[in-house]
Amino acid sequence: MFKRILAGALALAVPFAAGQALAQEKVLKAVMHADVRVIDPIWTTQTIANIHGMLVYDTLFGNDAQMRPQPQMVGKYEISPDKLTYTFTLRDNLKFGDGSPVTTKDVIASLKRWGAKDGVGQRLMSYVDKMEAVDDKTFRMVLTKPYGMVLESLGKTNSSVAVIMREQEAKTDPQTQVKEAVGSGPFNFAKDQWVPGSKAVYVKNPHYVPRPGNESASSFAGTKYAGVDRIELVWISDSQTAMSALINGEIDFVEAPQIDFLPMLEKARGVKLMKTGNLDSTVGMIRLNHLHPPFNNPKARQALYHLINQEDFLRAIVGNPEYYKVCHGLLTCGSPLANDGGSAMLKDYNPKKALQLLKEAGYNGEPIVVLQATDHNTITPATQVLVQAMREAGINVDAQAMDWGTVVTRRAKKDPPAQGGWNIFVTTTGGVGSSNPVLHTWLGAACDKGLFGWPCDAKIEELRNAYAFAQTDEEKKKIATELQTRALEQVVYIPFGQWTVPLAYRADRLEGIVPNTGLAVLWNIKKK
Amino acid sequence: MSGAPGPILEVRDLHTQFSTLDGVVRAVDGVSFDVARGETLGIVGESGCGKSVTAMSILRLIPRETGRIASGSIKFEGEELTSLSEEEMKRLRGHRISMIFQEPMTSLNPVLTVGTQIAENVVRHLGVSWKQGRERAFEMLDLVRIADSRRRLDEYPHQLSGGMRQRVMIAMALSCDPQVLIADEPTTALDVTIQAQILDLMIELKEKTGTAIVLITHDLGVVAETTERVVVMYAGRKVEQAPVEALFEEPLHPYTRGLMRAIPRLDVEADAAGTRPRLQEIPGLVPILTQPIVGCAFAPRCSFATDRCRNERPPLVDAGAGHLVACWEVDRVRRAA
Amino acid sequence: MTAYIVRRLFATLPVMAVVAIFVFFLIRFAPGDPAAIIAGEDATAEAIAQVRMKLGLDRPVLEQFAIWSLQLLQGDLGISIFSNLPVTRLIAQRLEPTLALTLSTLFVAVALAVPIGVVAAWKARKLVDRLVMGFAVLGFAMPVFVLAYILIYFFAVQWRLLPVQGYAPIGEGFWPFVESLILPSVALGVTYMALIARITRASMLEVLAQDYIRTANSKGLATDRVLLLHALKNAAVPIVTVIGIGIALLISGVVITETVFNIPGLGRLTVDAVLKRDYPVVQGLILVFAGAKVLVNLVIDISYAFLDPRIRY
Amino acid sequence: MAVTAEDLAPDIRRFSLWTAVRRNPTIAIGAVLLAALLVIAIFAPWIATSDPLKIAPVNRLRPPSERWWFGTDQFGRDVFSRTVYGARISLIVGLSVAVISSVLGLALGLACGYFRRVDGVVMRVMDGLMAIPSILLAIALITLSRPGLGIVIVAIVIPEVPRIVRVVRSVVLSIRSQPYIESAIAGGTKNWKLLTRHILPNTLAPLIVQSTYVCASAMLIEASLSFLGAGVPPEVPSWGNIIAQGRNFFQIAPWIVLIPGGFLAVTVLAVNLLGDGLRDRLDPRLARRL
Repeated sequence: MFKRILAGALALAVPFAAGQALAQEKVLKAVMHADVRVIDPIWTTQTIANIHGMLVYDTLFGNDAQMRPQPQMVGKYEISPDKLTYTFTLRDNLKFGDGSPVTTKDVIASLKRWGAKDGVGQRLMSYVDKMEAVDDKTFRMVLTKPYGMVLESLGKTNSSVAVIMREQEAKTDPQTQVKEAVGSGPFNFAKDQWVPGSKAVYVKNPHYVPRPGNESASSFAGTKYAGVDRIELVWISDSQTAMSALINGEIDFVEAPQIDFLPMLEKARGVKLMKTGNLDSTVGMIRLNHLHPPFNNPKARQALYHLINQEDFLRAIVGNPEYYKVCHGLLTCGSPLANDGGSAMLKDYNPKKALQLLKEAGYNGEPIVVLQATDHNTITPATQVLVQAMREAGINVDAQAMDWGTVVTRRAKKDPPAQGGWNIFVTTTGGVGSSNPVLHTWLGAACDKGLFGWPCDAKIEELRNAYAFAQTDEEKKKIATELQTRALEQVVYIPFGQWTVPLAYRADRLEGIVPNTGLAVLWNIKKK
Repeated sequence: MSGAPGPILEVRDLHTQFSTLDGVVRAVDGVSFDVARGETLGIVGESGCGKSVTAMSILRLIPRETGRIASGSIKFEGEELTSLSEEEMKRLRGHRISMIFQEPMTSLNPVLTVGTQIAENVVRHLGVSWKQGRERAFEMLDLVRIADSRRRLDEYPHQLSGGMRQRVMIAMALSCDPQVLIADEPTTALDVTIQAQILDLMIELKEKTGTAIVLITHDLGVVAETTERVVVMYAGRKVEQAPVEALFEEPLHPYTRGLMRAIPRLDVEADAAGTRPRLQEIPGLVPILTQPIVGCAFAPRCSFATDRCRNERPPLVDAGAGHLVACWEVDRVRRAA
Repeated sequence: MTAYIVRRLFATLPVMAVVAIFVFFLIRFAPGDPAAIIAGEDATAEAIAQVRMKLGLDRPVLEQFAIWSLQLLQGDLGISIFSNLPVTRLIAQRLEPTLALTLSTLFVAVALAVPIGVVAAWKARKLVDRLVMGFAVLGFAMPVFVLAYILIYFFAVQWRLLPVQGYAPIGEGFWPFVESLILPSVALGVTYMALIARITRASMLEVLAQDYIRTANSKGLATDRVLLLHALKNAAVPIVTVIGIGIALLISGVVITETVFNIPGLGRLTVDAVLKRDYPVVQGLILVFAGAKVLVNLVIDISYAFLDPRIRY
Repeated sequence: MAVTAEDLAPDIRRFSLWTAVRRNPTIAIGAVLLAALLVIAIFAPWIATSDPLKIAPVNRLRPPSERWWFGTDQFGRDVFSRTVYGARISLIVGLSVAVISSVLGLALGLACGYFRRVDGVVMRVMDGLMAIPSILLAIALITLSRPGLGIVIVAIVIPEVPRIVRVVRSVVLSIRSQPYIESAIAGGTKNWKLLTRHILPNTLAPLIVQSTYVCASAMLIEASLSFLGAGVPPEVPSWGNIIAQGRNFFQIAPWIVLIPGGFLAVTVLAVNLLGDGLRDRLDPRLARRL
């Protein structure tokens, strides 16, 4: 056994030596909000996997900062007048990191896999009649109905981005992770240097072809290129350590500094903060399990609204009011569709009433299982505030402590809470996705097929569909208001506010950071 | 080396004290004696009487954290030892005054070879090379009649018998030709036949080298056989001093008499621990040395004691022919003989 | 001697066997179905069953144990549930920082603590001694993580003398390597130093009271020779024993130190694996750590023979 | 040296509190500190100035002041009250681990030292357990179950037991080889009588000393486990948890780490001092060795 380990250690020493030889190369050392553990951005919804994905892979379209889809891998495209047939032609000379050309076979296989796994993709695919290759570079997507959000879906910029993989990986069952991460994005994943739990390394992809014309970069749109030779995503779990390392110049970039440290970062020489976009980046959600008592009863779910004082949560998570906003709605406040349909219920903070309503809904003091993450910057304190509020109200809480990774595993269980299932977990989602009724998958109520908690309401799904086909802004707004009202009645989730975290970086070393709300992108960054 | 006549070692009014949680222990309480060149002086007394402390005081080996020489003078070849620096003292120890100890089993370092332990002394004091030191060690082992001495040099103490170890100790102590050898109970831990051999060896080597010996023992038999002059100590004080013949002919202090009566005969078997019975036959307890002793220290155990004995300390007086004794009732004691 | 070493090596086998058995069954008693964890976030029952079959989890426990042991003997520790990489690779990747940290701590702690203990014993009951003993008692009570944060705050954050976090492989240059190890080694080493200084002092005090030290002093030997050769060599066996016992302390401390200083070593791998319930990795790590500890004990045992001529084999 | 207080003055020592303290100041200091902590732990509800669990996000990260003696943490909880309640957890863990592992260790150690057949098997298992670093073993055991005070105690007990077994066993073996025990065995004295009359009393001194060290190390391990996120549930105000949750704010709110950290250090110190003192008193042979 030791021999093997020794051999492994020796093998490891080689890349170290190599690293020294290339000391002149430009290296970007960045600390993201999480560690890269899963290298398949389709298989998981984790944001970090998608940050990884956007380094390695490219997309057909990319939404810009105004959430308008712009072609990315696609050179030109045509939409038939009946809005049923989309014809896409890839840009010339697109190649994967291994040098092999990108063909429509790869594209179609990738879209199929994405469409089978991602909520937005599933919705799109439900209107797709067929996808067929015209030749190696051109393919056609034929719809059954004139679905209005084809390009927006392909260009989505939050979780489970529709990335294009090689066919051999794209053929992997969507429930199984791909084993290799080879894409046509600006960087190659250096899997041999990957130390899970410590760092993931990306090197410039020599085969990458950026969009010509030097289009200005905006969110996922525009010309993307590799600004440095090498990117190391260093994992520092302790946010204070990450901050100190940035101030000390040991790293160049911190994606999500803790808000309490922002004043110190502002003061630090060489360090700058940057807002990632116009919208608040993160939205907090308390998710209830609709499958099991007491929250299989809408009355019981609604009762919890009276327990939630958003200020308490936001203070505990964010602290500084400059960076947070109370939002009594399900569509991101500040976005065009934000409205106050059904909001009244959320504004009545009254713990006594909560317990009373809960009892009326048949709750008899059974333990409520709360999945309590212990290692998450925002979810951990939020859960603690929730548990405390529930206990104070007199609810019997069984708070089960575990790390966030385990919460992610546990929340998928549909078993009753007493048998390894759960009643409540807390999570967050991106502010960009949540501003669109269709992209906002947590708003869905597709029963078993939906996300954890499995809300089940035909009307909600109907309204989301209707939104996708709405033609005018007025119509969209009307549907959005109706949808939010219904979703709040059904309690698909309980919002507890929204906030934004600026990113921090060494302004004396880096330039050209592309802002993108919700999912940090590292292309175009140059090292001075 | 100054060839000045007179004693090689002069101890005057030595007070050595230890501080303990129960107070100050006056282990040596005003002792004086001389050692002449080439002489063998015996110091006898029960355990705890201060004889070992006296020896340690001469070499200034009293542990500094608890004990100190409170007053008095120790002159070696006319030089005052109590005022020497520690470094000067180190140059003296093992070189011009050396010492051997009671427990040959534990007095040699178990993790160093015999050769190293002898040679380091020579190297340290005579400034010779390690090779020469080793050669000297080899000679010394021969001198103390250890068979197969060449091989023994590389052996560890645990590979030697008790008698051999004491021979090694003697070899070590004499390796730099000291003027004074202090032997603290050198034979107590050995069995009877070995004891005699070691004593014979010491006397023989003394004749050869002219080293003066201070032999510290509780064993009057050993004193009688080996020494020329005897100092008897009790409770940190010298109570009697006489040439050996005079002492055995007519002991003048009641304590000395008590000791004489308790001499273990040489044919008595040693007990399990390897030591022969000590002198516990005198009734009563040794006084507590933390309390100031008024009068004669032996008074509580003395059958001759009077009120004067209990209240006034008897001075040392010359009872004739260099026979000193500290007793108010010498005359009565003499008559009782 | 060789025969003795071989014999002792064989004697470690039953210990390692016990560890292996323990580790195997420890994980079998774990709650939750490993297959479900491996299968992923929203796997179907069939998918889970498939994984279970693939991993052999559907077979009788004893058969599983036999298979696992066989793989173990071939140096195969299985595949990590979370990163899908072989456990041996994960461990190999993390070996260098941990070895560097423990060895540097070991070296620094021994190099400092032994002389400190010797001086304390030599100057027993003096100010130096009291300071040393005070340090030893405090050092033993100080939680490693509290000390680590204090060190980081002053040396890295306030005075900017040393890096806040991270590890620089020796391949990236000697000074960065040393720099990255200073604070973690100090934080990790204080408890260890306290332990060694304490035992050195106690052991030296006992030795200094021995007759042979009196003999050495009566020979007028220089103080350093008496302390460092005559006394220390005799005091060495208990000191070395404690240095060995302390290795266990170091291993436990490494888990915390690496977490605080963000060092990508086995300690952090352990914490991550345990919190993520990545059982194959946990199993592998326990085996490796136990193996290391057994090996250290062996080395210590053998070293006795060199320190004390009375010990014979 | 030839002369010591013991030789010269065997029977004049009178007992007095002051001499006892002077003779053995470590026991006194340890005992006083520990007594103070016990009082804090027992009377925590009266000493604490507010509910240790009460979240008040408005008051987060307040420095120590008249209102919050030890400041507040990132949830606005009162660090003073949490620290006071934390004494309970530490002492409960320390004491129960010490007691449980002593009892188990004693039973196993006696059995091993006394019954040859048990010895082989049990000692193999103990060697195996001892080969696993204790924190590692403890976190591995904790992950097998849901975190809770009970499981934390069990997880710390298991790696500590072998240490106690070893101590007890070695004492038993050395006593067993004494001639008077051998003759008692030959004379047909009953096993239980031998155990309770001769062997048990002799094991108590080293056992008590050892268990104080176990107690101290248990408190440190508990804190370490909490620090690593594998200890008692996060809302429980154990010192390790307070430190773990405050560590992220060390640079802006150092009191959250330093104050409970100080309490932990002092408590461990007190127990260690007590152990050292007891060892010097009860087991001089051991005292010389350590």
